[in-house]
Amino acid sequence: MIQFGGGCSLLGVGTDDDRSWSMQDYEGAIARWCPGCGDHAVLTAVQRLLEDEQLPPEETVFVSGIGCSSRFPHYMKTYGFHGLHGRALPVATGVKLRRPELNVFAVMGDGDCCSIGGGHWIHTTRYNPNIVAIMLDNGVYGLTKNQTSPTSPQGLKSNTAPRGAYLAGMNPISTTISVTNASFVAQTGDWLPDHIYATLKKALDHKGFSFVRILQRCPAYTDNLFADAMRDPNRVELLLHPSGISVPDLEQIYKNHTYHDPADRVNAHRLAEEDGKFRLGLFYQNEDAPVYEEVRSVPRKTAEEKLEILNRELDRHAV
Amino acid sequence: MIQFGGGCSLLGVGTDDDRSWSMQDYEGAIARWCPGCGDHAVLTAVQRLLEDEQLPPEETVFVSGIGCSSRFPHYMKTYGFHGLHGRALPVATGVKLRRPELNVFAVMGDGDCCSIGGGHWIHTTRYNPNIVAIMLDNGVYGLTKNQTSPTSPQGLKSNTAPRGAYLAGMNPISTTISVTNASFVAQTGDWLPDHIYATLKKALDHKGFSFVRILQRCPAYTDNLFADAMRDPNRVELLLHPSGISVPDLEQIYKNHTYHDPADRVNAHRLAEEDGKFRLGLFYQNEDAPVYEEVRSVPRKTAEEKLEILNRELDRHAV
Amino acid sequence: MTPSSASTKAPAKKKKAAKKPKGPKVIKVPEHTVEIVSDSGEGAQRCGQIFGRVSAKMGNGTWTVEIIPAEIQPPARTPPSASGNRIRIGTKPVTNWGDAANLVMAFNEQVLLHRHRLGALSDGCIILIESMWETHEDEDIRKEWAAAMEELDGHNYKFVKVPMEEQCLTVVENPRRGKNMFVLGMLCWIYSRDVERVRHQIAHDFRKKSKEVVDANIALLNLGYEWAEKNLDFRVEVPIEKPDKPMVVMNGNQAIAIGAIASGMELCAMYPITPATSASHYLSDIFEDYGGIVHQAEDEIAAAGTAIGASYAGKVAFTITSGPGMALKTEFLGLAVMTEMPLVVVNVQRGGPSTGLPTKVEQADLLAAIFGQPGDAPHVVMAPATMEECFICMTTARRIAEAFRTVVIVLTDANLATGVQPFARPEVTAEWIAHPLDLSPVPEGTLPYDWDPKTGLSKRVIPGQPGGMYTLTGLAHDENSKVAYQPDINQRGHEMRSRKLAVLQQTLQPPEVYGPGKGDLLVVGWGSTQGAIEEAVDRARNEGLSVSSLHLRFLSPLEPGLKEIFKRFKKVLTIEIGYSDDKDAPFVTDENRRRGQLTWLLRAHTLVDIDCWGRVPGEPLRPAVILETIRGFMPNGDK
Amino acid sequence: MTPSSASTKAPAKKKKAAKKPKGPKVIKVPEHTVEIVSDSGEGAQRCGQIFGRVSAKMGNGTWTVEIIPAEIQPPARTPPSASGNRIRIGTKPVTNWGDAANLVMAFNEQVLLHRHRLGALSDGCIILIESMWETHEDEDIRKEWAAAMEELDGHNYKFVKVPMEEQCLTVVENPRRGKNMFVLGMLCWIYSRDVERVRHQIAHDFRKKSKEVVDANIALLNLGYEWAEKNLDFRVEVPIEKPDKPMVVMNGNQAIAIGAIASGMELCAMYPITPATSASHYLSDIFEDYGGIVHQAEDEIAAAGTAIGASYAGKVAFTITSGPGMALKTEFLGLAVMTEMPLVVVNVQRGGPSTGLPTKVEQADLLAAIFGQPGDAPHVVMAPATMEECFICMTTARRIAEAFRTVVIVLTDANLATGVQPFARPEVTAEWIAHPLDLSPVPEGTLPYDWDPKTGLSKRVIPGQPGGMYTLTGLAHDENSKVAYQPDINQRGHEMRSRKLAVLQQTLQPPEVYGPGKGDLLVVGWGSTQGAIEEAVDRARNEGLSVSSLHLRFLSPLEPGLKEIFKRFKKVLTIEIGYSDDKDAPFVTDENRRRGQLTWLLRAHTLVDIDCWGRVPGEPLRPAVILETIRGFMPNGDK
Ligand SMILES: Cc1ncc(C[n+]2csc(CCOP(=O)(O)OP(=O)(O)O)c2C)c(N)n1
Ligand SMILES: Cc1ncc(C[n+]2csc(CCOP(=O)(O)OP(=O)(O)O)c2C)c(N)n1
Ligand code: SF4
Ligand code: SF4
Ligand SMILES: [Mg+2]
Ligand SMILES: [Mg+2]
Repeated sequence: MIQFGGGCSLLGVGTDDDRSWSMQDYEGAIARWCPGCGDHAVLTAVQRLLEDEQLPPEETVFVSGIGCSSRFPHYMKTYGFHGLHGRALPVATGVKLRRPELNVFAVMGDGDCCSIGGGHWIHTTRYNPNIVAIMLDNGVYGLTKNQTSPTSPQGLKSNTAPRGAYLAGMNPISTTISVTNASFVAQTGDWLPDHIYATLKKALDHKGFSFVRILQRCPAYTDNLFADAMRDPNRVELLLHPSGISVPDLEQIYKNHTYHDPADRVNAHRLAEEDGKFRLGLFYQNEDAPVYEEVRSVPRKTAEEKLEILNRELDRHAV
Repeated sequence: MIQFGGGCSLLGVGTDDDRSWSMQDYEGAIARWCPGCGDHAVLTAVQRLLEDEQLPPEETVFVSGIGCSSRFPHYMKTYGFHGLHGRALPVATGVKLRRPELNVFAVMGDGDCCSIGGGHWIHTTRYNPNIVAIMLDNGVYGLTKNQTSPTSPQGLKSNTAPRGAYLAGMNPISTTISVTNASFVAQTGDWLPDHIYATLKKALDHKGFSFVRILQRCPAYTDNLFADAMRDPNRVELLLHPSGISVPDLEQIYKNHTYHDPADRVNAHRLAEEDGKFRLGLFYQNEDAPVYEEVRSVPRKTAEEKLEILNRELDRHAV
Repeated sequence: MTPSSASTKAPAKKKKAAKKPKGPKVIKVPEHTVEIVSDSGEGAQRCGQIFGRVSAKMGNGTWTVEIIPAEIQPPARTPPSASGNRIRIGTKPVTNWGDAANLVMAFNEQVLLHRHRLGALSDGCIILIESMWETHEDEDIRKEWAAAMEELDGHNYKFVKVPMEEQCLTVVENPRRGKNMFVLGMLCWIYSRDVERVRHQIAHDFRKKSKEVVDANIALLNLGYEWAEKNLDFRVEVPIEKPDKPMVVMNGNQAIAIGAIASGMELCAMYPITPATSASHYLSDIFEDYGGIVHQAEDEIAAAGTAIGASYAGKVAFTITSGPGMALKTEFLGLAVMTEMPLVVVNVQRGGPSTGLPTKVEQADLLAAIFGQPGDAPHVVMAPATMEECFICMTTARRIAEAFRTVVIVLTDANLATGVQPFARPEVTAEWIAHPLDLSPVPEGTLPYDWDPKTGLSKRVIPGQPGGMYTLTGLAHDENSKVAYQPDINQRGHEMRSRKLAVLQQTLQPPEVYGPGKGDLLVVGWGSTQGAIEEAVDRARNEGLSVSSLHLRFLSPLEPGLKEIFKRFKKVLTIEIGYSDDKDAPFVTDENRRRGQLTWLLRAHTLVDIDCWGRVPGEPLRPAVILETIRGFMPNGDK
Repeated sequence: MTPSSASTKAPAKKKKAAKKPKGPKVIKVPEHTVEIVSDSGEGAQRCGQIFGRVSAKMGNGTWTVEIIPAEIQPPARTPPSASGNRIRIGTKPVTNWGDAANLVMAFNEQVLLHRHRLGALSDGCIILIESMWETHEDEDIRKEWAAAMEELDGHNYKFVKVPMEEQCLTVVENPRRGKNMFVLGMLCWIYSRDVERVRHQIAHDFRKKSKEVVDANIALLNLGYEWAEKNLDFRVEVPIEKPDKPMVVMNGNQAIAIGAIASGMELCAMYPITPATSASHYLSDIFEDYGGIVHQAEDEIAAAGTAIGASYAGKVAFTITSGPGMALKTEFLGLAVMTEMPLVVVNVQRGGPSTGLPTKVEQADLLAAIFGQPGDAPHVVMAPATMEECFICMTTARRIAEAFRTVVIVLTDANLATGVQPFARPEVTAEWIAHPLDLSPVPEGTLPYDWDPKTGLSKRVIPGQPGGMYTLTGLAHDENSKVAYQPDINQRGHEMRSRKLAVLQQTLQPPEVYGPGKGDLLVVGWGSTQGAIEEAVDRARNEGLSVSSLHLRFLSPLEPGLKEIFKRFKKVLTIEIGYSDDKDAPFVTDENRRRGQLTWLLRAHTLVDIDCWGRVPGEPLRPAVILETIRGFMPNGDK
């Protein structure tokens, strides 16, 4: 059979580290979401975070699926992978598994993550790679123009449910918490930039799979989904704890505070499943859950060592 | 384009109801599982149940995926659908959706249900069709000869994890409970025929998606997975409650009793996630969860009525 | 006001207000092509859809095509923002979107530029354009306008500047939401559309909106009509020949949806995907009342599984999707073929590969539809060529699926899906929609695969039938559906499944050649390109070229007699909206050339040296482009 | 004891105990085929594997094939329970499993019957069989024995009854677990195998078991050896020609696994599926120590996604699966092609369609591999024909994937996967395994798809490279990876992706004809059938037939020069382990005939009227069957 020589001549070259990045350095193409789309606020918060953390753009990867929300990587000036609907997490896992040194973010929509991506969502939570997973939950299929999503509240009218959604919306927070090795589960809302920022910062600091659900307005189709929460601070409840997420100014506006220890898994379930309030904050965190790329880390051998192993293996089969 | 006439001449014919069925009437091909395989006990319990309930074989359908466990339908003398690996639930949903009068069972393996079928498992739990779902959990991939499954305990050696499973086994009970509209979640063990029977009876009586995890021995690959539980009654804990599952004789042998109200979702999570004991019984039940085929039930119109609607629709587009 | 040629300075000079003309001159033509283009969100599409439907309902031949931007929310006043509709109307039936527009309604000069650059405007095209930009307070905008006019100069475009915004402001405060109705009003006057019908259509389209909204839109419609009447000095008349038979007007996805109902199918399991979804939107609206169900599954795999489960338990069910969704259904299609499960799968093709061009037309899923499933999985693949056939083929598909116990894949595309065309109102009969389930007992030991050894056909047994209990399996099985690995049994199962296609093929008629049955060049196509190909072939023959065309509807099995037909022509050329290597491209040889998908199929089938031409423009082919291609590929041609 | 012809009565008369023979007669042959068959669970497979490996390591040409039952746990002493191994050894290299066995070790008469019915035993075959059943206390069993002997009568089988159980009981209490080693011992004596090597192999195979187990097995081995020595009066000698170069022995899946390592790939993402899984078992064992990872994903979709993610971020990764898993990867393959992601996909083909025959060989995923992805998705498909090529092709695949930024699908099958064959020890070099990641900075604005307009080739940029930041997308895109829907950009992207195949094709060599370059009949095959086809062709030529054969390794793009080669033969016939309609079947016409997959490909490619013969027996083709076919298809033949 033919043999191919060549390929590119490769020398591992490091990068000089006396560089610094401004917010603009993280800005990619101009965001093309609808005016007033909640995704804009998240994009800004993320860019702010990257600047504050001074993450080298070339060592940062945003992986997404397909959907309005999944256009996110195009609007960042980092490496990006705008892949298949529902499949952001397996790809992100592959990136992290072989390149643990990279900062990996996964951005998904609610249909993307919870519907077609449901299996990957559960299993990636269990693998617990050190990835920040952002689910932009607008309770609808935006890009395909208004179909019911698993998080659509019961009764919400859409093009596939003209008489209203048949089922109650699912609860991504509770389900994520229920998965073995779940290590970080938080919720925030797009209308609270500082809370988004604080939540994502906490998620980035966390070592493991940080699942962040962001309640996101879709002026085009679900404009009023969170109207109550925005109109009436009383509908919102902040989860507070020394080891939780705290945005002091907000605590003045939102007077419903619940003291919740993120280590308390059972109470996290209770808070996640109890109706009535929009709960924002850190539901659950477990810093001891094993991190997949560490569990699977392997020795980096030299070519010579590898050759030796390879020949030893061939010896075992030698005549 | 060509037009096809014909198809079979069809008259809806009822079935005479003065028939009765013995256990043998439910026996299909001879079961080909390994000697000592836990699946045998489940098969017997199911056949006993069908006899006691006198379910007409022709109105009963067993749907399965692919795996040792999924051979189940072949060993029943009812209608059966031995489909694709991981896809039993969507098929079962399709059957139930159009034929609500049929008794539908779905039999799956742990890899089948929780790994490749993960997304369907979550969503079918949410649709909540009136189906009895049996997951035969041997903590391993049996049919393909010993690979790690999502429920394999950490450290269990297999052909794909020769040094032992990398991750802790996932918790199907807790995750199922966490899903919106979850309506019935129970656990039993293959070495307790009466408990299997009582559990499946309860599941059959329940109107909605009854998820039953059966701890199943695989002498071929995971013979000792539940050895502790079988050797030492003290490792087992029975969940008891007036509205739960009760097998008086067993309560003598297994002295650890926990009084748990199946309506208490948060406590169900706690019991499901607390380590140390093999908990058997009914973790959660919600009889009020909407049942999918009822939510989606539609009027059965006559041909004339249908024609009329059809023509009305065409009129809307008429020139 | 009189249409005037554009020029960089001229416009600036023109006055915005217009003087009353003395009696409009009437341009009488057999056909006219209109485009309405705005920034996305300004509603040019809605305007175009109503204009198209009303034109069709009045009896004009009609074909519409949507103009869709790539971005969710492209920046206003930029070429990529162009969104709208092309409507080609004629006295005779119209079968495709034609070549270039004769009249354009442009909401700004940038979206106009976009269409101009794509060659969508005919030489001498009449352009009615929002005039506010020319004199906008923002200097940059004025500059952009001037630059655009310069670029547009030299094509004899006739400009009419219309103070759309200014006018609309007299009725609503947010003209961005109303201009489209104002423009619609103008079109109604220009083309003498039946305004009453238009009002009805508006009322219907906005039925879910408040009365205020409807009234406002009607007011804007009237305003546009009056403004045109007052200010325009020309009208366009496309004479109407009332069709002798009752007609209906709908787009391909609506035809698929109503066709599915007419076929008697009662369950559609789907997962949203462009451009297939609108069919299920429509179904979701009307199906329940009828007794049917649209199940939106968690993904395409589940959708296929649920449809299969429903078919297994009763009436044939169907699933509808597009490329990426088809890919996910691959495994379940294999199971359906293996278990001889009647199933209808509609694939509304879009641009590929992968996510590709989600809103655009392409015909490149052909081979994946036929050969995509691992193992030998014989099944039926058919492709409607018109909106009418979208309707008919659903019944045909369901009947074949049932009679042959097999999978039928229906390939349509984005062009058929969103295009609107009038066609003869189909006859619907009770026969198939009645069709109750046969739950009568069968004798003990009835074989679930009681194959006729010659035809491979068998009658299926359905849960509920006493005595028929069996377990279906995707493993190799005998006629009793028992798992069996013996060589002869596996061979037999393969034979029986394959044989059915041979039997079906023998029931098919050879396709009819369009034009003379012999000649220099035969153009072969399939799917939505029929109209454009035949129009090009007509023109070519008018030029004296000896060209005919052939259009295929069954791709698997192929219709009979193809080789005989091909032999009667010096050269055979396939034309597809799909990629194929051009023969003169670098490194491409006759040997390694990757030919069009239909070409592959027909070469293997007939051994005729069929040439091919394929493009992936993400838009329907234009007759003029096909004509050009025909000229180039004539046996005596230079290609 | 002397082998004796079977007869219904004769056996009953025979005595169980055996007398010492006077010096064995030695049957000296150039090759011999052995089968070991037992109830599944009795370990005939293990026995056969060791016998095969040792024979190969001693220098005999060797080819082994596993005999696998359909059920998990079929009932003991029934034909469907037959499990075991066929080992064909020769003085010269052996390239396939041959026709029929010359010697059989049968653990009971029912499994023997199974092989007999499948025509697996040669006329005059020597059969050593467990004798306990003949005189079993259970009368039914004795009856079954008698009936079997009756059925087996008349084929000159030479029976030797062996008191296996009785003997084993002298060493272990559960003979069911030990018979296989006893039988192995007998084989060692009969074929004069190097017992020391055998002990080593046993020690290795049971390395995870306790010392007791190993010792017990060795004891049984010795017992069998001594018993044979005492009681058999014949031995078989297959002379050994020591190969001049160093050799290795392994099965195809092991070759794939070590080949993957040698190619420098470091991540294998997979989901278990027969018959592919054993390759990842093997990798899981040795890969980590080497610095590689086997990631068992939650399903095949995730496996593909994780491999793609790993490739995107660094070295080329691969995924391995079989038919149903391939189906699930379809969508991700489309993405990989669209984004020009280097990726290696191994498909170990099994019987289809759907779940089909999970453990059996078939070659019917060819067209799905090439055309399965919706849209135009050009990529490479190659197929090794031997265990050695399984090893080599992994490096080739990885290099092509890298150099051409594309997907390479490697098609092997269950026959290669589980069959064991010796081959020249491959040279492994550091060049590719060294290959560090290039993370050097690239100039700002470096294009992620910097296509060479002629070749379509471009150098990829990897995360970590400063200045190279871009977002990859499965949507239509320009060379900057920006989403773009313009017709020309979409056309360009298609061209560039397709062009790479034309370029690759020009680097390929025409395949070599096996036998004369011209003649009456050319047999064309691909994959694991090479050995059987060439052996049949040799025999046919010895019969004076003018036959040659051609074996293809690249299926996409196809190797050059095929048409020229075909033209030099009166007739071209493809032979595949895959279904095709027989031309004389009911309703099947030359027009609607569904031909073999390779046939279809080659007809479209060359326009030569290629005929085909295909079967789906779920086992490798036998040279004798192919020879029979060749006779029938000779241009002057009756077919
Ligand atoms: C396999 C596949 N199925 C379906 C689609 C069509 N599709 C694109 S985005 C989308 C869902 C979008 O909703 P969501 O994930 O919530 O993201 P959003 O647009 O709301 O941000 C769908 C169904 C696709 N691109 N691929
Ligand atoms: C799509 C697909 N992937 C993989 C396989 C191979 N396969 C068959 S069964 C199985 C898993 C069996 O494990 P489990 O589901 O736990 O069932 P068990 O055999 O343990 O009862 C796998 C991976 C398949 N048949 N189809
Ligand atoms: S459709 Fe909704 S989610 Fe999508 S961009 Fe617009 S507002 Fe945002
Ligand atoms: S392998 Fe395990 S699960 Fe499968 S049949 Fe045998 S014992 Fe049961
Ligand atoms: Mg959404
Ligand atoms: Mg299992």
